[in-house]
Amino acid sequence: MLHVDGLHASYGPIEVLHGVDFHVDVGEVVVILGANGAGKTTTLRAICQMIDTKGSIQLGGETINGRSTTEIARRGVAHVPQGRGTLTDLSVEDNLLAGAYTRKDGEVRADIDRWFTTFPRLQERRDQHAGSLSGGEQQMLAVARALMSRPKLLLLDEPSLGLAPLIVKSLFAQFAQMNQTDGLTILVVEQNANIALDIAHRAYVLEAGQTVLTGTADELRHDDAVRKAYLGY
Amino acid sequence: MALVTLKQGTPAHRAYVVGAWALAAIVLIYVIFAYRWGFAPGSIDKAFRLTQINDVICYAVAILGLNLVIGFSGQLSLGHSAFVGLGAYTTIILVADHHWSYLATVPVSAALCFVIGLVVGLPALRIRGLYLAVVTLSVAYVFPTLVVKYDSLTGGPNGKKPARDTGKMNPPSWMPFSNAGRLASPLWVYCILVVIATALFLLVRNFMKSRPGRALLAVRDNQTSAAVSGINLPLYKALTFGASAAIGGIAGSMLMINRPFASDVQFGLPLAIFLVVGLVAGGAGTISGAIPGALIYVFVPYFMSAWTTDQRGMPPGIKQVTKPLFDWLQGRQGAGSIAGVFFGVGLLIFVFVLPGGFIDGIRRLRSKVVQVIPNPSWLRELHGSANPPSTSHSPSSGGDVTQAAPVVATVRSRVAKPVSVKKAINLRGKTT
Amino acid sequence: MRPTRWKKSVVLGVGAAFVIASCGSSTKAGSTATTVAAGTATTAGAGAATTAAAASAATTAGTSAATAAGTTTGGTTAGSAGGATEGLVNGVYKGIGDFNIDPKKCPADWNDKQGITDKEIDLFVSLPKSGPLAGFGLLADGASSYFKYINDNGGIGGRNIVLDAKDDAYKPDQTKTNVDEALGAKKYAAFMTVLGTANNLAVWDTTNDECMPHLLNGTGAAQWGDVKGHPWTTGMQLDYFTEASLWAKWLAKEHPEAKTVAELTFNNDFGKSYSAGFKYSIKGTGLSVVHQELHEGTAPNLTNQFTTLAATKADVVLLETTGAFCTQAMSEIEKNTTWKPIVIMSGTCGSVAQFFKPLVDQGLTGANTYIIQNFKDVNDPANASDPFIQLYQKTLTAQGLDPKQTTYATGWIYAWFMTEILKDAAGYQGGLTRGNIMLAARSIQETNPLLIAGLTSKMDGMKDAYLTEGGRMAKYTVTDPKALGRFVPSGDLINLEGQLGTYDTVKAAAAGG
Amino acid sequence: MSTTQSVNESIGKGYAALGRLGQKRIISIGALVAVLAAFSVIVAVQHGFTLFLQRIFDGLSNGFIYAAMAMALVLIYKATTVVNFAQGEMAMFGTFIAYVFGHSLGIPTPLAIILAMLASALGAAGIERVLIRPFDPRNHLAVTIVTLGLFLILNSLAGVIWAYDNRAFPSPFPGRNRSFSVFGANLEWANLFTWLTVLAAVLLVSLLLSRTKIGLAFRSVSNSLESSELLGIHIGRTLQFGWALAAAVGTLAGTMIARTTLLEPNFMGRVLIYSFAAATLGGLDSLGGAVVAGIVIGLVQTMSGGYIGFIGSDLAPTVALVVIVGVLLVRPSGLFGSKRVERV
Repeated sequence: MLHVDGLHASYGPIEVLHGVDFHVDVGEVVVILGANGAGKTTTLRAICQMIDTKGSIQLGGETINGRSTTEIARRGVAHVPQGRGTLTDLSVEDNLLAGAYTRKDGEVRADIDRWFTTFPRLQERRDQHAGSLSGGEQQMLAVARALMSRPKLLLLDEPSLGLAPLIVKSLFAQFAQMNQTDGLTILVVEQNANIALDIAHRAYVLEAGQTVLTGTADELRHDDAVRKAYLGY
Repeated sequence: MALVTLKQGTPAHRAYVVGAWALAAIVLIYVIFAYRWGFAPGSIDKAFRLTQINDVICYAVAILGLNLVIGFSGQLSLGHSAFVGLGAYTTIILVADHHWSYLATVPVSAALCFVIGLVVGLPALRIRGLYLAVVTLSVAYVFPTLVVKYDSLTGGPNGKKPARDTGKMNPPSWMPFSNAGRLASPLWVYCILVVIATALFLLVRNFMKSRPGRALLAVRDNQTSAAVSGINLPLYKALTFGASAAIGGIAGSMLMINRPFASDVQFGLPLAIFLVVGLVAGGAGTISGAIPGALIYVFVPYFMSAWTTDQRGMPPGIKQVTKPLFDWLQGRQGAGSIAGVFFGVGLLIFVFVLPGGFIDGIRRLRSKVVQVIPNPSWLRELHGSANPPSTSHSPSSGGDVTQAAPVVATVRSRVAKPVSVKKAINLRGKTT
Repeated sequence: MRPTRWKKSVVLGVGAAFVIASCGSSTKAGSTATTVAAGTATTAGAGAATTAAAASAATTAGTSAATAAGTTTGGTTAGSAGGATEGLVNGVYKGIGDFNIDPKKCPADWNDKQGITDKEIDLFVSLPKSGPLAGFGLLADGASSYFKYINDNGGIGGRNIVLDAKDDAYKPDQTKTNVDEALGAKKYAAFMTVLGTANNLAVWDTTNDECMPHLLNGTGAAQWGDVKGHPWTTGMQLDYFTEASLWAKWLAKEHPEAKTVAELTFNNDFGKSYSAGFKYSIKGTGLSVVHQELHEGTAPNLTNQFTTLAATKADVVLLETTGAFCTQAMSEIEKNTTWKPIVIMSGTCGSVAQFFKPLVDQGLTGANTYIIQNFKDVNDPANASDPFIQLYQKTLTAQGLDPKQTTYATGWIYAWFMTEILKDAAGYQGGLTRGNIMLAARSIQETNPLLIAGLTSKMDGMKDAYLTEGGRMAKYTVTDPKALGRFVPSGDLINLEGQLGTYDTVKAAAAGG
Repeated sequence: MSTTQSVNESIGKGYAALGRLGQKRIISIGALVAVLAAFSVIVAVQHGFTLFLQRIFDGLSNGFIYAAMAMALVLIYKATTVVNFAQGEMAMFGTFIAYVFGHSLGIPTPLAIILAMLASALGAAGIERVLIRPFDPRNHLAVTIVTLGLFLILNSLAGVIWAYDNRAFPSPFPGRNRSFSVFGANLEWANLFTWLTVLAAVLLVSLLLSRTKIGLAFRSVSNSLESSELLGIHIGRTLQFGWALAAAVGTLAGTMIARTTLLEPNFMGRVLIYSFAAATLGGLDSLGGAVVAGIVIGLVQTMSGGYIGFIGSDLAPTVALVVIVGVLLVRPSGLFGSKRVERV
């Protein structure tokens, strides 16, 4: 579904990615691990063409370099950015409606109800400004909003950041379930390797703007270097 | 690629810098002697043109002051016309009513504007962005109404000027142009203004390199991180506003030295807006940008207006192309306004062609000829040599590129493509 | 070319000796004489070779060269000017009414013939051609239109009058810039009709220091009668102070029942001059000002002001304002159902097309508004048979301009005065020089053909420094509320010609009030 | 759903809305209202009730005028997050277009106004496409300069085309120049209709923004450019919609304003500063806030100028601006603004 080959990306004159290669197949959960500043977020931003890139990014066999972020979103890539990117001035419900902006079918209401069932907290606060939600609620909202577009590929940028362990756990359980029941393809970047590898099929390690390691979740879990650096044992 | 590459700190680079300064000095001095030496491009040996050049110097200082607030601390102020006006009225009132000498009023203007600037800058501590813009816009709007309201002091809408025989600045007899007739006074004013302006430009330049100056830039680039890093944000913001207002006030005094007449409409909203235009056209955040900005402010509308009233002075070519337009304009009531249309269109073209301002354009042009490779002192200390490191990005570039300690350094150094763990283990097996 | 002329003049004029003698002299007197002599000598040289008209000028010039040199030969009536006694006599310009100009007080490089050649007389005006008051810019076009008519009919002794107009957007500092540039260009004989009180005040010190005739200012401030302090500056309009005095006189005579007066005053010199004039003139009458509302030029409308004014229930309201505010004020008064005062408005809002037309478009009329008139309305059918107005209509149409645009007519009024000044000056001792232009401007004795019958426009040197000092109250009368009305005279003509004197007397009067 | 249920729900929504307004905000508004009420009682007793009521009408009339334009400013702020210096001149141009439609082509005034609103919406959409979209919306300084350039061009062009004579803009409302008396105070029908028009416009625009898809996109973009891009919202087209809407509202405002100020190329300049102030006082991103603030400014001007001797009509506008600065010092995001930090 997504093939990234020799990806270079820069913020202005400063190059941050110096050749990132990976791919995500349909129905997979792929995790990209990496330390602070390894370029994980930049990789996701590069996929969505939010920064200048070189190298090839193919989505469903089509090169998407140089296309606008909007267009990539319209091709079924839903990106939950770091810091969640909720529309703080809009109500929870409006956030979900905005998530379904690209859809033209008549099932938007049904989907909203579905996510309200999944995240009952959101239903309780449907008329509140998204900005007044707690961090966990915002993360739920961000995910639900991303899913409102019925994406083909969900990009998650550090969904565990700043959340209580219990919430992180239930959130990742949700991801796993969506992958299993809906066949949703997910690319997640995480520092919390433990929980990410739990739900991932495959994983990549990113360092200083380059992909340096890849393997199945199990293989990486047992790699010494990965263990030391990311799993903490 | 540049024709010449200069390394910072080398004698060649030093010569280049000194040469550039010398050239600027020669141009400044040439203006004084142009009337004698016969070669006077742009009629710079005429009294009127000299007065205009003096205007440029004054407005350059005003833009420099505005730049402190907009360009360096990132707050949008639209009220600087009021400070320029306050400085101007301070000078003209002290000169006309209390018989001060012009130069003695300059520190008074600066001090007064600094205090008022602090007061106006106080809201800037709480109010940001557009809100601040509207607050300062109100200041710009209110100033002329106050001038009118207190007309016994300011002369009101009729303007204020010194008594007839005290209005002129005459050079001391030892100046080489003291007997240049009608040119003597504008040339003397020119000398005074150049000295004040140079001092202010150097002051601001050195200030920006100082610790508080860098703190200011930090405020512009990221308020939160600046605050976290222990910079006293409110103090710096208020002081910047005050200093910027003081420089604006000095610019006002300078305007009065050059043309001793102040009226309310001179220091209203249009000036506030055009100072911002001049700032952006010159290049926000650059010290030297104030000069092209002021040149644009003084000369572009002047020639636009002059050519609109009289097409004889127009450059050939443009004259033929615009003839139908001017034929159509003949006898129309608002025909003179076409100059405004031209100026607006020119501004748009400018933003599209030189979005970074004039100075940015010059720099880009210059980079095709001369390239200066930075060689800051901390790098020299780091490497113990005068040579910059060869890495493509420097460690100063911020959070996103801060390199993590290499975890799988061996692998990284050998493979370009990511390898599967299995392969990596194999590789490792071979190497170990 | 030039050196031969110089040689000739050295031979011809005794003054030339003076030239050489004074070259080394550093005294002001010497250098002034130099300029005058040199200037006239140049003309003499050129004139000798050209037309008869120029030749006669040369004779005059020769005479003045001689007088400048201090000789007694030539006599005062030797010129071809038809026995005029005014002009350059013994190095001093002597005009009527004790008005004299000593060129020694002018700058060293002052040139009496600047902007005056055998072919051309160059004049300069700075006025708004852009910005809110750009409409007034047409005044220069109107003046140029009259000059074109004069030029087509022989000009001033063969010289064409050329008026250069520059835009100042009505900003005094821009006016000053324009005037500085024009002075520096050294090509203009005189400035005329610079518009706006503040604009003229910004430059009049400079024009007077430079001995630049600065004539027929386009504003009614009383200052232009300051013949002592600013001899080189003259006005044209009925000044606002006097206009307000006429209001008071008219009210006292025609409406003795009116007691209380409320003022709407533009918060500037313009508005305050009216107010001062009115308050000065109601002393001793039964009238009293009960309230004054000021407004700024930036006010969106006058609703608040009129609520306050209406609350005074005054018998009379004075609209001491101008421009759009006149229209807005009339509209506020007309829409008020309970307050019906006598409305007197500034004469600057006398143009029916400009200020009453918008009222008609709004379904109002502006009826019963009083203003002081002193010039004829070129669009009034009652004036259709007036020969000068017929000439105006014909000439403008021929030139492709719209005669309905009253600002052109105003331009004609100014240009007519300017032309008469130039004609008079050409007849003085010394011929057409800038000094004589100034003398002529201070001693106009003709009456403008567009003045209302019975009024006069006269100046008398040091005694009378105001050109127009009278007017007649007129009432805006509407017959069809959907169409424009016209001003109908109401009450007697009031002519204060010669009574006002100079700015000194006005100042004393205002201070006394 | 039964009626009681729906009533209960809307009451609940009302409470929720109050809750969103925040306690502090309620207190500050309450304090403001209390001060104004005290002032009103004193002056009404001192100078008579009729005059007081008349001043209320005057203040409202000016206030609604400021509010009308403030609405357009709020819209353009939401769309661009810059000071659009050209906003007033766009409204002026639109008003002239309405004038030409009505006066030269003989189209009835209300229809002429609607046509002009459409025309200016189209024009603004074109301006957005050609002059604004090439710039990154985050490059505020460049966009600001473009709007300055537009300001100069539109203002001068109108001067060249239509000259500077004052023209009367006909009232689009029935019963022109007629008024009715309320306890002795005059209220012009046209003013009453203007208030209603402005209120209707606020309602319509609010509905457009809250109930339509493009409205949702607009709110989303004005909240966060980046998130909106990620949601597949066309930023350019949405901003274009914002420009068009702001221009249409501006033209409507212009036609309401021109009725009282007369029409000439600079007429918006006499109102714009107060509209700016109203928009800021209201919080820059709140339509309702802009209207309330506009009315507050109108009333402050009328009351301070009319009743406080040393201020007088000439200094009243200035007082209004001083009040705004004061309010901003206490509440840096205005009365109804969301506390969003933005940079210019």
